[in-house]
Amino acid sequence: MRLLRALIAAATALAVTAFAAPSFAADDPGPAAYAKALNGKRVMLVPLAMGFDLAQGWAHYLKKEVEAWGGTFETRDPNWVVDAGAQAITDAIASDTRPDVLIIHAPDLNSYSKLMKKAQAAGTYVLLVDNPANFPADAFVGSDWDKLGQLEAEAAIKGCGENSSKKIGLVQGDQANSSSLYQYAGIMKVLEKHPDFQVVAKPDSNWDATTSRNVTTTMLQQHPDICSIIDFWDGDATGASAAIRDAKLDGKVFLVTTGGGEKAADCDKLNDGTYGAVVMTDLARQSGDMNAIIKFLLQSGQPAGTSHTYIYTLEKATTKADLKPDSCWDLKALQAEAAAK
Amino acid sequence: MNATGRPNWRRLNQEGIVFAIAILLFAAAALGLPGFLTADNLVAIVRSVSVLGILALGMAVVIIGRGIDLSAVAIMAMSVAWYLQLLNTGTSDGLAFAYVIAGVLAIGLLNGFLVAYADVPAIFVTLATGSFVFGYVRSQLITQDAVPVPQGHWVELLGGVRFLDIPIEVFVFAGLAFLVFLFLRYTKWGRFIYFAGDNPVAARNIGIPVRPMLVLRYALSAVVALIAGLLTAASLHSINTRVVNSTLLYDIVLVAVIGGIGLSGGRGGVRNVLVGAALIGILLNAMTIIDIPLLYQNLIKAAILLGAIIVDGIINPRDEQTAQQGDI
Amino acid sequence: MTFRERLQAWRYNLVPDHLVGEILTKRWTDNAIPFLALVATLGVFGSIIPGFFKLTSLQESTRQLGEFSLVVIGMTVVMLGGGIDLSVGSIFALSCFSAVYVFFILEQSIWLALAAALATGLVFGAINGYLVGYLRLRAFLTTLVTFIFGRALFDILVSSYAADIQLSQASSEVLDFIGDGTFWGLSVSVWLATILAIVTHIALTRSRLGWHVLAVGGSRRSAHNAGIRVRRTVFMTYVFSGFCSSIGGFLIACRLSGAGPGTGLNLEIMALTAAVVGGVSLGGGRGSVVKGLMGAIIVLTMTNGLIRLGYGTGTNQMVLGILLAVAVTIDIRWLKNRHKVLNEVYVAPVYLKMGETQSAAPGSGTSYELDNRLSAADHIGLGELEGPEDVILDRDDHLYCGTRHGEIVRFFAPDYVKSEVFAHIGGFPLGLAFDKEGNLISCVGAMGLYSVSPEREVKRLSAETSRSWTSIVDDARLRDPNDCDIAPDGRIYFTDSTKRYDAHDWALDSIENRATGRLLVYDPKDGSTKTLLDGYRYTNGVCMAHDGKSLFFAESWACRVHRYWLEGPRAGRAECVIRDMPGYPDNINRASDGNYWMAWLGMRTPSFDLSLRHPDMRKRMTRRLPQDEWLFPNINTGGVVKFNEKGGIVETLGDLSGNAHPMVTSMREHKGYLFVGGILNNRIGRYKIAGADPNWTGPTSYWGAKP
Amino acid sequence: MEPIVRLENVTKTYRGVPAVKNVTFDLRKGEIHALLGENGAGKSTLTKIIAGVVDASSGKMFHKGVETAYASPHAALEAGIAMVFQETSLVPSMTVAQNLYLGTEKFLNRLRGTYISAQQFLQSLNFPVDPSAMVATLGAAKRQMVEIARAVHHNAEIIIFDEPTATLTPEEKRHFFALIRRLKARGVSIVFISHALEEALMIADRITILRDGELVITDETSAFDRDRIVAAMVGRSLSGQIYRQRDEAKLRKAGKKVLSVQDISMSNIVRNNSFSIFEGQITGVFGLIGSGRTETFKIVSGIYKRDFLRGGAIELDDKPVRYLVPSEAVADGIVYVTEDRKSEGIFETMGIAENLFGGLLAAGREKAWVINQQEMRQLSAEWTKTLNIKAINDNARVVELSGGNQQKVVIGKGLVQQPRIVIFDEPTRGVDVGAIAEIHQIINRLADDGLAVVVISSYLPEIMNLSDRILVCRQGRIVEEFSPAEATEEKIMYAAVH
Repeated sequence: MRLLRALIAAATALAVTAFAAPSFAADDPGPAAYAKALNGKRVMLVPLAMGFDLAQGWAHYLKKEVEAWGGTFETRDPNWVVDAGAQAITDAIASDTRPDVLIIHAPDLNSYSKLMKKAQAAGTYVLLVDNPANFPADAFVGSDWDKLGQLEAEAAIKGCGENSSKKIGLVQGDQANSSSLYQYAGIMKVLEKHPDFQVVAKPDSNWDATTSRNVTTTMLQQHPDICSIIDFWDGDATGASAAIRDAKLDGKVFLVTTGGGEKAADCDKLNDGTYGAVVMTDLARQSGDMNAIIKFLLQSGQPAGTSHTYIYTLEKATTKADLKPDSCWDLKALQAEAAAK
Repeated sequence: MNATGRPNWRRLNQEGIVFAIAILLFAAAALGLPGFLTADNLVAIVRSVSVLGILALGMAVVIIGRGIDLSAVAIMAMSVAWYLQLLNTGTSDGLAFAYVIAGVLAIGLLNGFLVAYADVPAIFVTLATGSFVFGYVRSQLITQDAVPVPQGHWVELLGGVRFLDIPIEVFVFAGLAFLVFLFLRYTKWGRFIYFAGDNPVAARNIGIPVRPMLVLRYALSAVVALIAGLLTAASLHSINTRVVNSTLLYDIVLVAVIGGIGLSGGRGGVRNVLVGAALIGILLNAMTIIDIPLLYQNLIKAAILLGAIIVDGIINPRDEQTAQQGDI
Repeated sequence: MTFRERLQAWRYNLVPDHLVGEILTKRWTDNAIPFLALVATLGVFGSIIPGFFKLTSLQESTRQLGEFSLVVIGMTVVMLGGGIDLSVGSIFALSCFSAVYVFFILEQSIWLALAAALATGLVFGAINGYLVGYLRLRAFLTTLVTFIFGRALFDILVSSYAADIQLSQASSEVLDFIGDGTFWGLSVSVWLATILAIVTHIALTRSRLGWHVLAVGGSRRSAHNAGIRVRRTVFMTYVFSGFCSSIGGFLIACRLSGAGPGTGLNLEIMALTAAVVGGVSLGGGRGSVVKGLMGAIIVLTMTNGLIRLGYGTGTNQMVLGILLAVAVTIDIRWLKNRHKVLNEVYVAPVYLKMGETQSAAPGSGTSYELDNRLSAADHIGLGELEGPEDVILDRDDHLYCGTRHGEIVRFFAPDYVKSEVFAHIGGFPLGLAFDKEGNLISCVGAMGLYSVSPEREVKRLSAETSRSWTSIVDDARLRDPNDCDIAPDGRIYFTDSTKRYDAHDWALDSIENRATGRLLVYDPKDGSTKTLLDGYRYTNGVCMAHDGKSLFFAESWACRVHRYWLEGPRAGRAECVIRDMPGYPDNINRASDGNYWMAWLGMRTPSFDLSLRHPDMRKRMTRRLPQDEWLFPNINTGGVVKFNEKGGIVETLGDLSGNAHPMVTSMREHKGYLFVGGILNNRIGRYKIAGADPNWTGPTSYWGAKP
Repeated sequence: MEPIVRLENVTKTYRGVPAVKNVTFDLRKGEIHALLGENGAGKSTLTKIIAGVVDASSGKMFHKGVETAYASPHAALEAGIAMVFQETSLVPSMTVAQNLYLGTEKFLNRLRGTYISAQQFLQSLNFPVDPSAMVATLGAAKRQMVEIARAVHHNAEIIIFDEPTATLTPEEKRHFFALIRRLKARGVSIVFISHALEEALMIADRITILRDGELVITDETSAFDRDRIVAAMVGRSLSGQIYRQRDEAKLRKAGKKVLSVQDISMSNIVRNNSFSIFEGQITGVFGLIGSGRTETFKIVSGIYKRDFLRGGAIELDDKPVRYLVPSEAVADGIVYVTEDRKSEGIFETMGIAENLFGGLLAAGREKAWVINQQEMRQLSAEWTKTLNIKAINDNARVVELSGGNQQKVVIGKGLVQQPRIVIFDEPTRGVDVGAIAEIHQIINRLADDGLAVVVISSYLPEIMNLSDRILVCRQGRIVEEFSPAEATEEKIMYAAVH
């Protein structure tokens, strides 16, 4: 049986080389160059942590693509500890298996700048994802947080409507993270254009749901007539929503937040009215951008640190009204897909 | 007041000082802040510290028995996360709950066993088990930092339960506080905790089952942590395991210790936890109303707490002759 | 020898059981468990991660280790002083910020940045120290609050200045070197951590400051009573911790060229974990810098290793938790039981088959046959004296002896009725000898070699010899100096009976019967002490031969006498001259007729000889029976033996009545009399020797006639 | 003769309670001055004032004629005053050598060098202590030696010994007395606080007696005898009342054999120990510290575990028992009253009532789960009366009581458990003379009531006075049994030492 199969395979191969190869191979050098440039290259993703939806989504799409073109894909999980992340990057650069592309999800504007410079010096392309940093990476792929803030503010204004109290509350993340600072700036830009709207309180949640709930509760007590709250991340917006629920203001306060567009985290919540609007990241497209720029960089032959490309993902505020079945991606499905392999 | 009619400052211990500060703050906020002295806000204050308070109750029981439980937060978050994960993957509710209760008890018993029978200091044991619980559940049992509560599950409904317009956490906190009070004050085993905390060797010698008691305390603390976790999940409709890396653990110890429960054991009770929780609750609420950014809140909180312990240090000085060894 | 007995001989003589006990007495065995954990961790990760041990990889990956170790050293010192410092992370972060602020925003030199970082750490540490040390607040609570305070301050500062720092154009080669460079293959942070660790280790174990810290941590009240300034010491530990953390903060500022909200986050719990894994005890007193460092390496290797291996969130906490629990549990059980184990295993008897001997029983007709002559001796100092081990007479015929109370008593000639305490030395003054200048040289049991001048001035000559590097116990310290004699050139030859037991535990040495006795020489010219011979079973009496070219020394538990050649063709070698005596030899002294007197402190018994062939039985005996029921050498009967240069037995004297001199440890001939001492006796005997030279004295024999 | 130290009208109050009242005391150069008095008479406080450990509330202190007040032990030490404390003041986690030099060490020390010089120094006092051993591993006697050596090492002109001989064996005591005679010969002034009157009479040049913080009398030793000292200490004549020889007729006969112990062993502390205990009489157990007497009875009462293999057998009422925890022994009616009140007897943050009630709760006879405060108060009132416990007020915490009353609380805590066998370990250590008599009465009453009573003591007169039979413990075993009628102190001591 086995012998037979081998014979057939050999015959087929012979036939292909004999007839097919000469006719096409000379025509298109693309696939060969592509394979040559990419084969065996290493790509490493260092997010803030692997434990949240976006990171897992990115990892899923990147892995799929990188392994398809014969590269190696790895992740490092610093679990929100900046020091551990820094060490992971340091180790990666110094190790025998130095990655050719390093995708970094920066915790703040500064911390990794020097390491990224080192990585580029060692010949590794550095790709920043989602969080901006004060560093000219080879490419940045992710949200324009300022724009994102504007979208949120617009959604909140729309959610409040014309006949409302026009009071808006913010639940910020913290005062250090760029995603929080830029969001705030964006929101304020829009609100300047609408002077009738005012921000009545802007506490920080420190990205923690319980804190978010506590500050929102107090906010609602002081200003029960708030028409909309913008919480800076869906990770802690559950707290704000709980506070709204507690205050029996469900439906009266329009909660706007932003998130990675995961089904359980965002679409389901939009669906059940927990959130009024969510500015969602289109994960598949963002990951696609990343894959494209990785492939570009690896083939470009340019030294690391030459180009400074910015690729902002197109985003929009989604409400229950414009929810479609494919508005969100499903982490469970991705995991199931990965498990099936 | 003593016989000469002068106020006896020596009587003013840390609990008294913290209580006085809490009252002062309360009075100041009531006068100066609009909307502070409303029924809703007062309820909100209590509720904001109820989970913290519940955890501190468990911690207090352990500390009174001359121990400490650094695994409380890990148990709180991870047990509930596992529970919700089991539910989300389709395990039946009863079975899932049975698993989780068994797991929680197992960790509590492990803590107790290592402290009681292997004579390993509590701080090491619970540091280790806390780390293990987080690590094991996070890496083996759940896939994401945050686990949502399934739609319509009783935990979600629990979060909406109101009685006299007061949320359920407040009742649970009050109820648990009362139960722990009764337990510590009026039951045999409760008294045993004080004996064991005051002088473990003497307690053993007069025939108190010191070691089983130790195991009991850690098991109790673990179960209390589970209750706190369920309440957290109930109000947020999900549980985020990142809380393990936060400073919540420090806050728990702080609430217990700032209220006057000595880390060297044998002293304090539920009242101290309530005083500590009151101070923290009032402080945070007032600062949020004033809309002080979180960064500055921590600074102010720390300054006030530091003031309280310094005043206590000055009024009740300890010297080399009276200091207990290992009383850190 | 039966096969079983041969097996026993091999088992007990070839297997070095005693090493187990000796190793356990060492303080460094405290580190055993953390060290094993360290080796295991490095081994596992080194073999799993390719290139883990590669130099370039290590250079980079150990930078963080250097910073972290600094923090752990500080934490360790605070913990040793009985406190805890939860604010290290905040100090670390604030120092990092100070450096960054000074360098990037104020654009000052890197050294000023370093100064700023150090100042921050010292001030913060001083605040902690003041609160905990001088105001005596509880460390845990206080540093917890200052930790929150410091963190809040740092967050505010970082968020206010983050943008400005990035805009700064400041740069410096020094900064890049500290952050990225290496010096002799290692990064600056590793060098700093190493130097600080060594300095701290030496300070803790050997310096005043370190002792004070350990004392305060071990027992506050005792330290106070001992006159230590407790508050200041506690204060200093926190300042030191602040100092260490600030260096760490400065280094990370250089490495990352910036400060972010994540700087130093959770560092306190990491540092605490590291110290605990290493085995530094909370509440003070126990631990060392080495332990802290081992903990630091284990913790970091593991966390980073697991991240490098791509394991997800949680795995490293899980593994760390397991390691922490296991390591600490084993460590604590180990420390708790170490002394029990030590008690069980320290005594490790060996096998010895004593040679056939001739009987000393009266009427046996052998040359060793004991008689009753000594019972006729006159007594000196009866009832006043306790334990005159050795006796000696000076040129003026005064009689000297040592006592159990560490005194040297002098009896006045001619009747030896009046006495006085000549000198107090302490210990057990055993062997005595006069040197040329008339100083009384004494081998003091448990102390060393002492000299007492005629003016009663006590001087220590020697208490240590060179250490032999193959020995596990520190054998430089003399434990049981026993007898001495002086060569014509003034060198003092003396014995140290055992390396394993203190003088008062001589019975244990006899039961163990291990050959650890030494012959040493003290050279008065340069004050040095050297070991000449080693490996005898309880070296005891020493006597210079009449010609001064060789000396005799006794090996008590083997019942042998050896001759050691000082000069001539066999110089430096020893030969056995008398073997298999029926008694245990003690001191040896010259006789007027050119022969030598030797004391028997006890007689061999068949039962003890048999027990020497059963080491297992002796071992069990020491564990299971109370000490007063142990079988050990019979010291109830003894005698005096005279032998000649060749080792031939000339005559034997004894006290069969058992009333006057049942056991004899020393004897001196002086002007026709034999003065007899015994360590368990309450008198000195004076026995008229028939036919002895009535003018012969020891000092004359050694140093010639009176000048 | 000009005194080297003179205290004039010194008073020291602790929280309003005077510990030393208006005392004028002087110490001459080169004398041995014994300071006697009951517990709480103010001896330690008085000497601590001299040594700078506590400062006087009022009064003056002159050192060599100059008025001074030392602010810390350190300052006193620099001025040449050293003190050996009653509670050991060594650091357990450090070596003997380090402890010896603590406070006077050089800036940098060579380790072997310190070991050698420490060894030389200790041995020069004939204290056989291994200088490289950790203090934590030493027994009480050796710790005491290190403590003494440390004081001597400072070369102080004045050395204060607070109960230095309590833990020493007779041989060690002789070395110690030889030492202080040598010190005296060197011109060192010595203050010697002791409980053992005989020692004071034997060694001291002068004796001062304190009572209730006041100085009763100071005189040459020759002016005292035992009775006069006791009378001065207690304020009334007690001689013969506490310690007297028992005569045969008054001895209690042995009742039923309740406890029989055969060949119990624990490590190398208790070795093959066998004895029996009978109802209705007091069995006195004499032994020096370290003889295994305490450990033996801690095994009996379940506090320690005997060796698992070849550990021997214990039979209670002819039934073999092996207790893993004390609560099992308590349930069987065996109660152990500890010798170490502070660290294993009392609950110091609690009051008398709670301490006593703790005993009742722990006995397990109380089936109810709920605490009855009423019952607690009743119990407390009843036992406070029975045992004559005196406290300043009802809420007084136990630490605030005197040694005697603390001891009564510890005893009461055991007696509420309704035991059948009561083991008293050093029942009157650190207890004032007045309370000793009361405690002895309590013990006698128990035996009269038919309980099996064991009294462990290293104070011979106490053993002689209380016991109906005397067991002597040495090297981990009971080696002799005496009847008090025929025993003499010499015989007992001989059995305990040889």
